[in-house]
Amino acid sequence: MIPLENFLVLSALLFAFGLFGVLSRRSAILILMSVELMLAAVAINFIAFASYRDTEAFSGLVFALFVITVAAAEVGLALGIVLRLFRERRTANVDEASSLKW
Amino acid sequence: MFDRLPLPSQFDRTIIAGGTVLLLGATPVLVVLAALLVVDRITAPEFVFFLASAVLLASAAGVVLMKNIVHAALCLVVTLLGVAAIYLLLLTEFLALVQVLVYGGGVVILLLFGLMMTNAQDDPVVTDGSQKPFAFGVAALIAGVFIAMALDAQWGSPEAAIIPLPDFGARLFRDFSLPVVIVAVLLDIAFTGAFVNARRADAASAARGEARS
Amino acid sequence: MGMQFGMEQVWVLPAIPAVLFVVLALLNPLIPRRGDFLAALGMATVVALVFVVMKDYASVFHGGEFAPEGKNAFSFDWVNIGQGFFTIQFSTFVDGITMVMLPVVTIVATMVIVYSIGYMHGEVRYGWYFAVLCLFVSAMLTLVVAGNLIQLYLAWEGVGLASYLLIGFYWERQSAAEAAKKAFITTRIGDVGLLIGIILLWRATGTFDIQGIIEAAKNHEIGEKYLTVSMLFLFMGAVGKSAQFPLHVWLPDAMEGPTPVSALIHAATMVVAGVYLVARFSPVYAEVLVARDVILYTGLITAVMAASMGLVSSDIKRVLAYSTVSQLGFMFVALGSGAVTAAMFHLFTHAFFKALLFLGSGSVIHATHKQEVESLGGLHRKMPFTAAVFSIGSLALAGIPIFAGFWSKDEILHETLNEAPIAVYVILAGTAMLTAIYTTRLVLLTFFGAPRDHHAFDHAHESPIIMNAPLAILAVLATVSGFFVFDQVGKALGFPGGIGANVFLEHAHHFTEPDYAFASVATLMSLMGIGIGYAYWHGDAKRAVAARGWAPDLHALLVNRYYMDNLYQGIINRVILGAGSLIAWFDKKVVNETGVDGGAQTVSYLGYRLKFLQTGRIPNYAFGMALGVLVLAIVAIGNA
Amino acid sequence: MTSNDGYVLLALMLVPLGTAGLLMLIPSKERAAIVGLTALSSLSMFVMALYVFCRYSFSGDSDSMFQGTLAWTWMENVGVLGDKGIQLKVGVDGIGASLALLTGIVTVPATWVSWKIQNGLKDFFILLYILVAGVFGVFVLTDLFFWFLFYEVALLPMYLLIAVWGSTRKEYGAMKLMMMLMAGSIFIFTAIFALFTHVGAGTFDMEVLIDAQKTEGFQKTFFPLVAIGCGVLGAMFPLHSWSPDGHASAPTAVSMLHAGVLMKVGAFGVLRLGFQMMPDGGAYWAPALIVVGIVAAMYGAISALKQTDMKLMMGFSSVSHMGYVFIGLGTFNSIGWTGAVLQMTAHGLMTALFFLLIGGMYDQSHNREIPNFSGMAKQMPIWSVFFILASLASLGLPGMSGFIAEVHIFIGAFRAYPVVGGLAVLTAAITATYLLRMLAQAFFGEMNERWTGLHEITVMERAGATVLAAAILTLGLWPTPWIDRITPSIIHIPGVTL
Amino acid sequence: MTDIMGNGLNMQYSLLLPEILLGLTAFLVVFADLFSAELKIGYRLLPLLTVAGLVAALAASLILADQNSDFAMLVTVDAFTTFFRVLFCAVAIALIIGSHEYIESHVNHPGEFFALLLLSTAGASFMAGARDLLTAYLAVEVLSFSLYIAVSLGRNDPRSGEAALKYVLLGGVASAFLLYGLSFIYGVAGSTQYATIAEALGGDVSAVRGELVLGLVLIVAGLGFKASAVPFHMWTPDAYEGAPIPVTAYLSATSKAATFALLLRWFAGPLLPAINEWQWMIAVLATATMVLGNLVALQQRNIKRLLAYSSIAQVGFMLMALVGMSQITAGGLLVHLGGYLITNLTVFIAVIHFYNRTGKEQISDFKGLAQTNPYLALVMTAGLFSLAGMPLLVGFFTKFILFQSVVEADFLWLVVVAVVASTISLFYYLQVIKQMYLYQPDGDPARWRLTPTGYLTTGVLLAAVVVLGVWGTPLYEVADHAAAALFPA
Repeated sequence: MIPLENFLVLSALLFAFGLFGVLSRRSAILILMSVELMLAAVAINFIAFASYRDTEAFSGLVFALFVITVAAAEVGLALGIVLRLFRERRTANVDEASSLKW
Repeated sequence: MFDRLPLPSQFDRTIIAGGTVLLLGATPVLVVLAALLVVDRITAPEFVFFLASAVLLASAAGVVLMKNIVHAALCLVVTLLGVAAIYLLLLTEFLALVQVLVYGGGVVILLLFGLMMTNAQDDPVVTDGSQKPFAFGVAALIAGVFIAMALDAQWGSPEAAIIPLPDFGARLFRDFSLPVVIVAVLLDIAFTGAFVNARRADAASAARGEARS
Repeated sequence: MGMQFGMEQVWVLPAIPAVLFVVLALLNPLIPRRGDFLAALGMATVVALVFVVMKDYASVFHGGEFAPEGKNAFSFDWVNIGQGFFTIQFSTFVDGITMVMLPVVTIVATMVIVYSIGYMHGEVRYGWYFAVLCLFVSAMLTLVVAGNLIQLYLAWEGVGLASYLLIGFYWERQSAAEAAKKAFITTRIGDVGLLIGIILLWRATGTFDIQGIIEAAKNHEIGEKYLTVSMLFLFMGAVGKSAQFPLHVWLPDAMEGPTPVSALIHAATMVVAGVYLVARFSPVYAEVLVARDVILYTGLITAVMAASMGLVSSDIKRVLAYSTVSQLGFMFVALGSGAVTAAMFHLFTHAFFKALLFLGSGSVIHATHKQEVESLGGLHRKMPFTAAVFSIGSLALAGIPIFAGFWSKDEILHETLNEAPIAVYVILAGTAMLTAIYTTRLVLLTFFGAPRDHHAFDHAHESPIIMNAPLAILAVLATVSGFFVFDQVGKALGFPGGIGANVFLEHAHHFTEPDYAFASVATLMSLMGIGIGYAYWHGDAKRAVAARGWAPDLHALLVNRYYMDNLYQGIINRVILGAGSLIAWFDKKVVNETGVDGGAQTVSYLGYRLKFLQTGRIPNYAFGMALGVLVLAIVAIGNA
Repeated sequence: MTSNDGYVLLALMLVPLGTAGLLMLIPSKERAAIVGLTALSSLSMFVMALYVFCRYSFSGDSDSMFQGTLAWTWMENVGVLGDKGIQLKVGVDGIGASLALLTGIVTVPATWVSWKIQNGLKDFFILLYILVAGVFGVFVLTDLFFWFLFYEVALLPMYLLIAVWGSTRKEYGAMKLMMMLMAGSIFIFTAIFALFTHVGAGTFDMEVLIDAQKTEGFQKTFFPLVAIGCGVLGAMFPLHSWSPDGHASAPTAVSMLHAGVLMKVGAFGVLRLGFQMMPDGGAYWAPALIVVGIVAAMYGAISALKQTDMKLMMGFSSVSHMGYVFIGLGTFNSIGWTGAVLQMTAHGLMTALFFLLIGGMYDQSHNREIPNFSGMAKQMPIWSVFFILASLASLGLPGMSGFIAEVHIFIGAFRAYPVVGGLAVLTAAITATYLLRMLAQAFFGEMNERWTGLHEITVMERAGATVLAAAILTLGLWPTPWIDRITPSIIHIPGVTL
Repeated sequence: MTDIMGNGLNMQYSLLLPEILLGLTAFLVVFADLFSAELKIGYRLLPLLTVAGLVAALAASLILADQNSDFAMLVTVDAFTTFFRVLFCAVAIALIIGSHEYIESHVNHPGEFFALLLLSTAGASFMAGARDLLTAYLAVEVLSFSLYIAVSLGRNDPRSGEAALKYVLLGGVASAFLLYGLSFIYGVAGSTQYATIAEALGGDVSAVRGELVLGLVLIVAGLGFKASAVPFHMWTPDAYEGAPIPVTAYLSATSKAATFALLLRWFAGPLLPAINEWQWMIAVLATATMVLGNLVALQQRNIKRLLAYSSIAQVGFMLMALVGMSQITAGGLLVHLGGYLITNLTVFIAVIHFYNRTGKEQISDFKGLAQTNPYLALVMTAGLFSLAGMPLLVGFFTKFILFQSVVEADFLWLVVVAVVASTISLFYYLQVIKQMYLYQPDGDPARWRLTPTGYLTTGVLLAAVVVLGVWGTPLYEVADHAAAALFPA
């Protein structure tokens, strides 16, 4: 059987990949994708814990389902905002969306 | 709008090239894993796990590293499918299904649309921010810390259990009925959000103004 | 009150002028003649009351035995902390010393006020002038009847205030304003010592009551060194007030005030407060001989220095001022020799003849509007009466027998010879001769010889009767007051034992006839002085002018008052104002701009730097968050 | 004093607050109504303060430290608070009564001279009366929460009062003053919190806090916080920086109240919060306080020598005089403390008079530089007489208020540290120097023709000056009523030597 | 009904009446807006409807105040929940009445806006009431999603979109952090139920376990983002500045309060046994937040940005209460939260009305307001002074109580930092007051008046600021009661 730790390590790596994407990318949409990676890592965690440590109530599974749902919704919402920004500024580059500062 | 969509040929090229790369990259991993499996160092589920993990992580790396936006998006598809595979390994077919449907079918398409609609150039190449090296450092450290902390734990060696779908359904729609309602509202909100932003504000106002007058 | 009035009611004496001050100061415009007659009448009343008090005092004074207990019953608590732990009890105390001071103060004051009616006629602030005079008299009387040191200090500062106001009476003149300031600050330095002395004495005895402190000191309840230090501090007050070296510099400048004021305050009364104070504490000073020596030599230095400066001064009032300083020096020499009686006696006579001299010079100034001797001369022809009374005063000052000054100065010289090193006597006698010299010079230059300023001379005229009458009375007193030294006179007046026994009860000093041998030496010195003075300054004073050439440096030294004013001015400018500048700079630059403003600016600058963390870029923000998580996690690992 | 008199104490705070409230309802245009209301209000405050002062019984039979105690529960048995947690509790001791009287006296002329303000008279009075309410509150409240609340209330209006109605560098002065005083509150805040927690009675009642046991270590730690915090308001060196600039830029009435009364709140805080609550800490730190006091006294006096702006000079003079107060407190004996409280009153009166007079002149001349003036006594004799009187009081002339206070402080200092006493006496001579220099320069000598257009100060200013001068002379000549009230309160404080 | 574990489930829907009412009203508003042309209804009906719904919800909350029950082990209805329900409804009511003119002219899609406001209020009250991580998480997202959108609703203001983008992207990252942390807590405890987690953590507190600490770090980070704690605050100033002003107000009020409600629920409940693991984190965050917030606020020129930093600084103060977690500090925090919300709304509504009139939002634009509208200047001044913690205003009282309660928990040093920071804050509040009172107006010096609703809201809020400042007893008692619900005896 696969040990729980394997899943945790995998999710940590996936999370870190996502974080790296958030920190290094300039395109709003790519940042959004990276966030999706982080959320996927979270879902893996929840499911892993549910399967291994909460086999009777498996709330984690439900949680993961909701995480997936919310993540999807978030993509939709964020895309709307990106589109709006693009319409106003002709760019989806987050570095150029920096008129608000200091 | 359609002028900004990538050409089908480009798609083809991408898929073919990507598949080739994937195959070339996966083959050695596959070979090593197969060898390990053969010598009984790993079990069959582990074989699948490692294979899926390798694909998943490689494509995740693609998502965050690819210069070409479309390539990155396609890598995301692979990643999410890999995640679905992991779900399967965790014995939750239902969630794997949801993952494939929601992500593979919905989110990625949405993202692709978004990409195309927001990319003014024909050449969808993106540049990364100047803090990339630091980002790499931080991400690496975070991964290290997370892994260290996760492994620090005394999890014991629990066995994964199969959760029957009916039980899951009961749990979801009976015990967690309220969250289901809430999440419905949430989706509604998200829809509203997408709607109000994607629609032209002036158009909306104009419509309202006409309605009022 | 009349029948009962006595020593218990002595508080009434200062109260009358105090009330007059309030009335005159506040209601001045409403009173006819601005209240000058009220002041004069009030003072006359006080003089009368003084005699009543003296009669009462004489009645309890039997054959040198004086029992003041029960006769000084007036007292009340001004301050009382901790049920009597710390009290300031206002009380009056009357003894022989008071009995000398009271008539001096009140009589001279009365004379001066009457004289002023003529002298100050037509001045602006005429009423205010009399009001302040009343304030002065009130404070001075409080000073001499005070039974308590705080009360004494109160009065001490009160006379200082009056002096300040009167020196600065012509405040439109910058010089008058400066002189008033100088007088106040200089005496204030002395007062610092006085207050410290008072507090030190309280610290040792727990009381401010003068008699209590004297008792304690006599009973050796206070350590000798402590007592010495305390008494020296106390003496500092006297040095300031009585214009002794090195704080004498204010008195010549104080001549900026109206001349009658100089007569009253800066000759007869206030400046002798220091003498009074030391005399009052003489039983204590008798216990601390070091302090007494300090007094002696301070007096000696002052006497010589002031006399020498009087020799060259060209201002008629300044000469008199130096003379006053010098004579006060004589008194302190006496006190330092332990001759309290002699000191008080000289105080007594000096008050009258010096007041006379000042008022006389006032008449001259009134008539000529000049006070530079270079502009005067030959006035005896125009002002014979003034010249006569002025000469009487001068003879008294010079120490010619019959006149009052002779008797008292003789007493001092006599005591000095007995009680102090012989050198002191020699120097003091020499100073007496100097006195005669500058006195002669003053009289000659003012009243004799040829007029040097014809304009002034032509306008000169004899003063009105209201000014001359006080002069006459003072001239009489300047002549006869010396006779009080004789027991016979005292007995005739109702003071058995005479003034000698009266003043200093414990070692009654009986004086029935002069020591002719000693007196003739002194007289000879004085006559020599007059002779020298005549030789140099009669006529057109050729020798005096020639004499300047002998030792120009010495002359310059004297004219420049031993450069002490310059020295003080230098100290004030360089040291005190320098310190002021330094601290003001420190406060502005270091405390305020660096400390306070700098602190504020640093905070603000921090904000300025920190705000640039807010770059406006999403990846940067996310980076911050990630860093936050990383740091927290790493620290958490470290903690584990 | 009975507890019924507690209503008067309460009224002392509520009348100015109520006046401020009523003023809000009056239209700005109704100047007559504003003047009438403030006249009535200030006078009634004075009468009440005098009543409190007179009614305070010093015969010594009451065991309680405070008289006229009256309490209303505000909040209890909730959260951090236990029984009697926070009460609106009034009561005075002799010190409070004396200082309340001072406030009552100064408020009257401060009101009178402000009537000539043209812009925003109503707003000015609203803020001024809030300030006055704060000051009265501090003197009569015996619950620490409300005490501190009113302490801050007294500071709150200061910024606008100075910045709007002030002169010269008003924005700078106002901001500096406000920030420094608030920074001072940090320390007080901290000390109050610590005290409450340390005592652990769940109440801010001062009587409980005073009586409670506090460890020596606690007291030694937190006394300095109170001393610093309140010391800022008391212009304690080196935290005095706000004082000269603040005073220089404040409008007349604010300078009067601030220098006259508010600075005393600082010293009062050191007494009440510091010495009364933490006597052991006070005893431990008293030498430090006395050193700070003497340094401040000399420092202020010497700086004042070189100041040319009259108000700046008075600002530094205040630093110097407040230095005496701290010397008095640092002596830790009853004489010095009596002197300190007397000095608060004395300085309050004379400095109010100073600022009134300077303001009266500045309103006409818009100049305060001493070298620009000369012979002013000719042009403005009444003004000059009052000014000279104030100067004389300031330099400690006997018969005026300053002397009696200073002499107590000197004596107290001599009891504790003779050297300090000696230096303090010397400082009094320096004080005389700068004041007399100013008088000789500005008031005497030949008239400067530039100022022939100046008029005598207004009738209201004269009246106000008369009130203050009368108070100065009364205190100077007959300090007994004050001392009788102050000393019994001081002797209640544990550890104070006679 | 029982759940899968055999626990009894209380499915009494009436317990959720306020949220249900809010939800229904939201849909009603959207429909009304959608068919406004057909139904011939004007804009005015929308705020009316919204307020009516909110009032109903508020009333329902009060009716349910005495209930001490839970819904399906997901939502607790107790004094704590009620406190926040009432607070959130009240905030929304005040905000809508105070800013409906602004919303009409400066906000896109007012109907949707009102609906979002209603739904987010419901979300916020679920955050306060949740007793299961899942409910809490979804509630957080409901509130966050609504706010992402609300921020983006600024009309003709490009800053609005940018602000929304920053908020939504960083919010996603923060959500990921939070969820990752939650997953570990879930992993450690094996349950998402607060009570079960508390039991699980309570068993073994001696051993420091990496996975627990990791979970805590990430939860702190995630909620730190929602609460704007340094260094997770960086979205705050930008979002505040870019958002329409009522949204800014809402962000600084309801969003913040809801986050603290959640923090209190978690740190006083399931996570309390692990206090030694998280206490220092909160302390560090609190210190950094107070210091940075106040320092940077000194340099701001835009009133919204200034208020953003000011609210960051306030978060620092509130976090202190979590450090020394006890019923006393929780009570102190609730008191301060109440006072802060009232004060903050006062200021924001004043700013909204100022903007309605002038269309300006730089601090220097407030020049001479004391002349052109002395009433509004007074309201602003009172509000700012209250924020600075000046006496006779509610800010003084609540801050005093909060700080005292933290000292009571032996964190004197933290309070000292807080008081210093609070003093610095006075400086920048005074800068605004200075503009209003010291200078002449730049433009038209004519006097102007507020709208009637403007007078109503500012008047009521000002009265609350003053009255609670002078007599804060009821607030404290209610807060204390609510805090007691967190710590069942």
